[in-house]
Amino acid sequence: MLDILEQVGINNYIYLSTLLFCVGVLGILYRRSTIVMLMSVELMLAAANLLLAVFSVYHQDVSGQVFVIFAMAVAAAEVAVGLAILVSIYRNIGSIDIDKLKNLKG
Amino acid sequence: MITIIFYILATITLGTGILTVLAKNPIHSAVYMVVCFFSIAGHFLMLNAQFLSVVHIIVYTGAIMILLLFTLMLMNLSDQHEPKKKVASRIAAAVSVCLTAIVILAVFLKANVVIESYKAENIDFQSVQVIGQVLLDEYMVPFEFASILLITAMIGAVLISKREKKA
Amino acid sequence: MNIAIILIILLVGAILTYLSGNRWAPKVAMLFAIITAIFSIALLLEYHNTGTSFSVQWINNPSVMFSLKADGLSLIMVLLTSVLLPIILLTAVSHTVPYEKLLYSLILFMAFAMTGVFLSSDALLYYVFWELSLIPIYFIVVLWGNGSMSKRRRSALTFFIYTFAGSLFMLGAIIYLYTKTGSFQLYDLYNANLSDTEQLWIFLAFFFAYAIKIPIFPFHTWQANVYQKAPLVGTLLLGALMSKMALYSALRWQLPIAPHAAHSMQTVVLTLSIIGVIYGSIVALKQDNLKRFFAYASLAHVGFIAAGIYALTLDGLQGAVLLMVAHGFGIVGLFFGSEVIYRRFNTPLISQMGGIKGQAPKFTIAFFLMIMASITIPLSFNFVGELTIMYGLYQVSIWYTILIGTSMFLGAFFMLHMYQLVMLGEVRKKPFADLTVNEGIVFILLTAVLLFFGLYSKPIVDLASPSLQEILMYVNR
Amino acid sequence: METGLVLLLLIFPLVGFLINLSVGKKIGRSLPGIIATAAVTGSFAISLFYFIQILSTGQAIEVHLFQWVAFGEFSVNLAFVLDQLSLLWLLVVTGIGTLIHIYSIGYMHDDENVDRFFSYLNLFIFFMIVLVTANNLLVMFIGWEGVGLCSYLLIGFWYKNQQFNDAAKKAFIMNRIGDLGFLTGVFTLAYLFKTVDFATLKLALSTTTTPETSALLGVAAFCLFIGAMGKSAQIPLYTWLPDAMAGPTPVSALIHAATMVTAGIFMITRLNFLFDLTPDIQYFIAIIGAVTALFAASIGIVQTDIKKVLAYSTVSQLGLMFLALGLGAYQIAVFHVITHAFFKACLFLGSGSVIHAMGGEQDMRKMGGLKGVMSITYITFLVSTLSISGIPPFAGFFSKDEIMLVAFQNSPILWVVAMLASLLTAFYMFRVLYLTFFKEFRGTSEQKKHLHESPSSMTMPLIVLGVLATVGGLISLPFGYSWLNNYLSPIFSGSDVVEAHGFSTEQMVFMGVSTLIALIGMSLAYYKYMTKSTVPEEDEKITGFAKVLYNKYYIDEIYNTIFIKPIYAMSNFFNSIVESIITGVVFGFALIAKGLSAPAKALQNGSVGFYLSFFVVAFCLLIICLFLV
Repeated sequence: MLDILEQVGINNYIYLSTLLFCVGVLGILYRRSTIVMLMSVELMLAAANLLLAVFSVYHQDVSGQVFVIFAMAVAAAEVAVGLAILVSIYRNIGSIDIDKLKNLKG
Repeated sequence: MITIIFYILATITLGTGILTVLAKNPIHSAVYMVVCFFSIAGHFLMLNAQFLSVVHIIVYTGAIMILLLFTLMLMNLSDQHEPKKKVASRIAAAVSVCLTAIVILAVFLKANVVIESYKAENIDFQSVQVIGQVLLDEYMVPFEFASILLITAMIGAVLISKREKKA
Repeated sequence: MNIAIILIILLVGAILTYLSGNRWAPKVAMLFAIITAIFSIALLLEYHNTGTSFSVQWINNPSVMFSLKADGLSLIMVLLTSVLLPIILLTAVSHTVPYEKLLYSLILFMAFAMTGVFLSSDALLYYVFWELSLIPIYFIVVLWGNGSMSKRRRSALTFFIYTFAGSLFMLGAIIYLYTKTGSFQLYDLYNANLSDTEQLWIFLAFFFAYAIKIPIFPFHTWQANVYQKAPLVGTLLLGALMSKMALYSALRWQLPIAPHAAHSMQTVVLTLSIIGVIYGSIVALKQDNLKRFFAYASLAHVGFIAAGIYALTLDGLQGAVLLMVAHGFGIVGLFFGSEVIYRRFNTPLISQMGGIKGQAPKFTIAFFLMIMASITIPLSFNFVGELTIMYGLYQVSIWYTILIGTSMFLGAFFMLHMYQLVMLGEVRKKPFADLTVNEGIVFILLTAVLLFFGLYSKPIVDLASPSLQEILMYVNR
Repeated sequence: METGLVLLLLIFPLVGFLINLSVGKKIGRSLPGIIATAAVTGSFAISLFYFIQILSTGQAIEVHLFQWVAFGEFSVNLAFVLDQLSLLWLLVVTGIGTLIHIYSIGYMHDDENVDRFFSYLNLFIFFMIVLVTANNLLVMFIGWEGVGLCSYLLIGFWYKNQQFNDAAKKAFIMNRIGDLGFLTGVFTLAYLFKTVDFATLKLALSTTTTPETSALLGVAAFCLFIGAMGKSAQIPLYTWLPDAMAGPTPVSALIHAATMVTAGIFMITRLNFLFDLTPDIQYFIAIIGAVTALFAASIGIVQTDIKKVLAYSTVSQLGLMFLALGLGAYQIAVFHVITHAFFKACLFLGSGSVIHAMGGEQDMRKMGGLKGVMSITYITFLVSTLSISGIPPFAGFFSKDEIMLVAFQNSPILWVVAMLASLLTAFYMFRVLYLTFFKEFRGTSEQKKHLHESPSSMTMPLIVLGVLATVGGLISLPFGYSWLNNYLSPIFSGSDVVEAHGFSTEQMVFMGVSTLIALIGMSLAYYKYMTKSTVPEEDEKITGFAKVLYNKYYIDEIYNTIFIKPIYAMSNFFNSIVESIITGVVFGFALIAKGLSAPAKALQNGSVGFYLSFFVVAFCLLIICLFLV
């Protein structure tokens, strides 16, 4: 299946990941539930990963895939810490509504 | 044939992605996300990146997904009705997203990816073996750092979510 | 011997002091202070007119060198710092405070930064040290100061932002000079070939930074508040060393880089300095808080030094250097005197003091000597400095000498006024214990220094003279 | 050897000072006085040794120690010179100093801080020696300021009384105003000639005189004279001296009559070569001197505090000396300094003896009739009064007469003023004498019981000084038989015309007139206070011009209004208004920054959602800028 890019075209992959990325952005801007926002971040990450892998194939260079692995490691860490923070926020103010987190007000 | 599979997969990816974002119940979101990630794993497979595909399933659907679900259930959020944002901010969100999409696509179009020059050379560059070698040879140090990062994240997560003793 | 070693000792000292824990911190700090003093004296013994330097590349692009240079002038300032440091520590050791390890470590760190300022011959390095010295003093004032936390935080923050804002002008000037010359090195900046307009702006930019820190009228308003709120060591570091840092910088950086502007702005800056002298003397009369009083007295004295520097004559510069050292020691004595009283009477208010002479003869002698030095009685070091400055000013104009000379009697007026209220009069009921051994040592050391150089200032003059002549050569080119 | 001995001259009092300062409290009441006296006596002995030496050799001795102050173009050594002038002054200073030290042993015996007193006295002697032996102007300035400092310490010796402290402070500050003048003068000379050595200056002045330098020389001379005004209490800087009487009486005798206040005269005499070149300034000095003499004498006639009278008398006599200086008759001024030192020290010590007997009372209205109880004090006081009034053959007559003569030769107006001053002098001195020693005792009965002649340690110096006040005139007899003029001639660069020997009728007439004037003053006093037995009225009852005189022409009040109050007002103004304005400006910048930040602050509304939208839009814009434009 090495010639997949010849058949599908790298353009389509780019469109796909861009759209997926934008779906993630939409989730972040549209939702108030922090946990869903976190999921959206994961979507964005996945979109980026996908594109990395595609370009890795395109350039026939394994580095891109290695970076996907690293990105996954980072994503895992991020989710773990992010969820921990969410838990602690929930415990403190009883909600994870993003619009209620206004302590940053200057 | 492959093109058709790609389109199907792409539809699933985008569709479940949008459902993830829009589903009212967070649990549903999580489930849609799993489906989405499976489809991405499928993409990886089509690209002949088996290792990535497997890792992706393990990490996202195995680990992250479980974490999310646990948290959701822990907080008992599923039955909580999430209030909608104000109309203005929803419109602003939609506009921003469109803008982002247009901008990024425009960037790619302007960058002018030259698909014709692509030639499959029959070299094995992405089998598990090769990845393993590269990962533990060329990227040895970052790899180790990734493990440190994970440990730190774990400790951090434990520390942060630990209930503070009321003094 | 490598001159960087003094910086290293101080930095290591600061770290070890912090690590040694609250109990041992004063002793460790004192040990390192004495080692520094010994090393700087060793540096002095090694010194042969040319000066020693040390230089390694620090940042490649832009080209910043970690370059240090010790000529006579810097050496005097380093010696002043390193000799005053043990004395300043000695004023503090008998008085326990919370978090001692942090306090002593900050003091050493501050000495480190100031020594860096005195030694560095790279403009950016100099700027880094300059700003670095601001950090410890801020914390010293906030954490160990007098009065309510919110008030002293406010004073300290005012001071921090004010001086920092001034320094930013200087940073701008330094960067501009870099774009002109492509180097931060001292001598490259000296030879920058600037037009008169450029010089004027650079002179002013430097002046803002220095005028605030020295301080020169009307940039002095932070001073009294901070001196009053700061703990003794903070006041001493500020008054004895930090103001000297700015005065030294004016000599080292401002004048030779912008010589034409120095000449064209001379009238303005001299007038401001002299106004500071008279203004400080007069305002001091009305102060009821002893530390505020000395703050204004100090304003008058540093104005005197600044006038010497901006006289742009060899005598003016020489006198300024002499008076810098003299004032460094003198002000320690004065503020320590006020602290000694404060520890016993538990009040900083002059109106609640009096009659100490009858209770504490030794302290009276010590305090009186310090006051005499500060009103420049001949045979005191201050006198030699002020005399030389006044003669330097005379070469500019007799009127400057007469105007600044009014401080001879105005200074005597407010100082003796204070002395009379604080020390003389009927003995109060409140007991006043005489000096302890530690306090006595501080005063004896200070008196010895002030008297020795008052009689024999030749070593300092000989040490400073070549550097000053070089600076003057650049100023008058 | 030479250096060592000269140094010893300085070191004796310094050691005395240090011993008394450090261990004075532990060695008892009497030892401090003995140590101090021994120290001064040592200095006196050395001075005497050199004096005798210079009488035979005529060679001045110079001692250079080390470089003290370095200027760019020249440096100043710590150097001393023992020439005719300084040795003469040394003898007066250490000689009278010794006597007054001895006197103080008795006078201060009961004081709790006697050790401190003697240490200050020794310190004063030290600085005075520095002053008179200085080889250059700056070393002289050490002594000049040093004696001022000691004067401050001693006036405020009884530190528990804040009025005394005020007086001390006033003395110091007024001196300092003069000192500024002194320094400015020194700078002018240094600027012109790149030296402050007396010898070099003299040489330089004699060779180079262009019009520009002579203008500056005038400035220098004027500034130096301001210094002399401060130290020697001349108009307008004289008001500190009467107040300085707050100090213990020996201090008044030593510092404020015999030695320190003559420093101005010494300085001008030392710099005679400079003042000779500036006739305008000389004339100015003469006028100031004459006016001060009359002015102070007129105040003196109504004062009731015995020491105040003597203080104004001192100011008046100093005025006469400046008159002589201004007329170029330096040796006459020196002569009067010496005789004045004798009789004025004697008068002060005598008054001290009286005050001692009266238990601290200084008001003459409460004295009287002491003649019987205190005979030695009375006799010495009488002798000195005769001397100061200028009655022959006492010492004061000779010196005063010479001043009058010179004044008449130069300017009759000045002569008239000086004559008036000396008439008043005779009047108020005899007034003091009559009020104090004659008639009935007017004090309380307790005081009367307490009355006694002072101990021998106090009377002995009185006797010595009384003798000196009698025979002191011998050192400079008129009609050209003056030993002093010959002795001092090396100092005065030969510019003075050597007097012809022999009698002149003019001079004889003059002596007659002077004596007559003195006798008139004396008789007036006798008429008023003996024949009519007037006692000065209570403070409130004094009216008319006498009230103006009694309140010293309200000069203190005027100074207070013109100088002191404005300074305090300025201090208030600066402290409360200017400071807040400047602070306000500084904080104004902060407020402007705060105002500017208000719109920006609205963006920081704390809503993370809002931040995110903003972030996304900004990111898009950034991308557009970077890649799409």
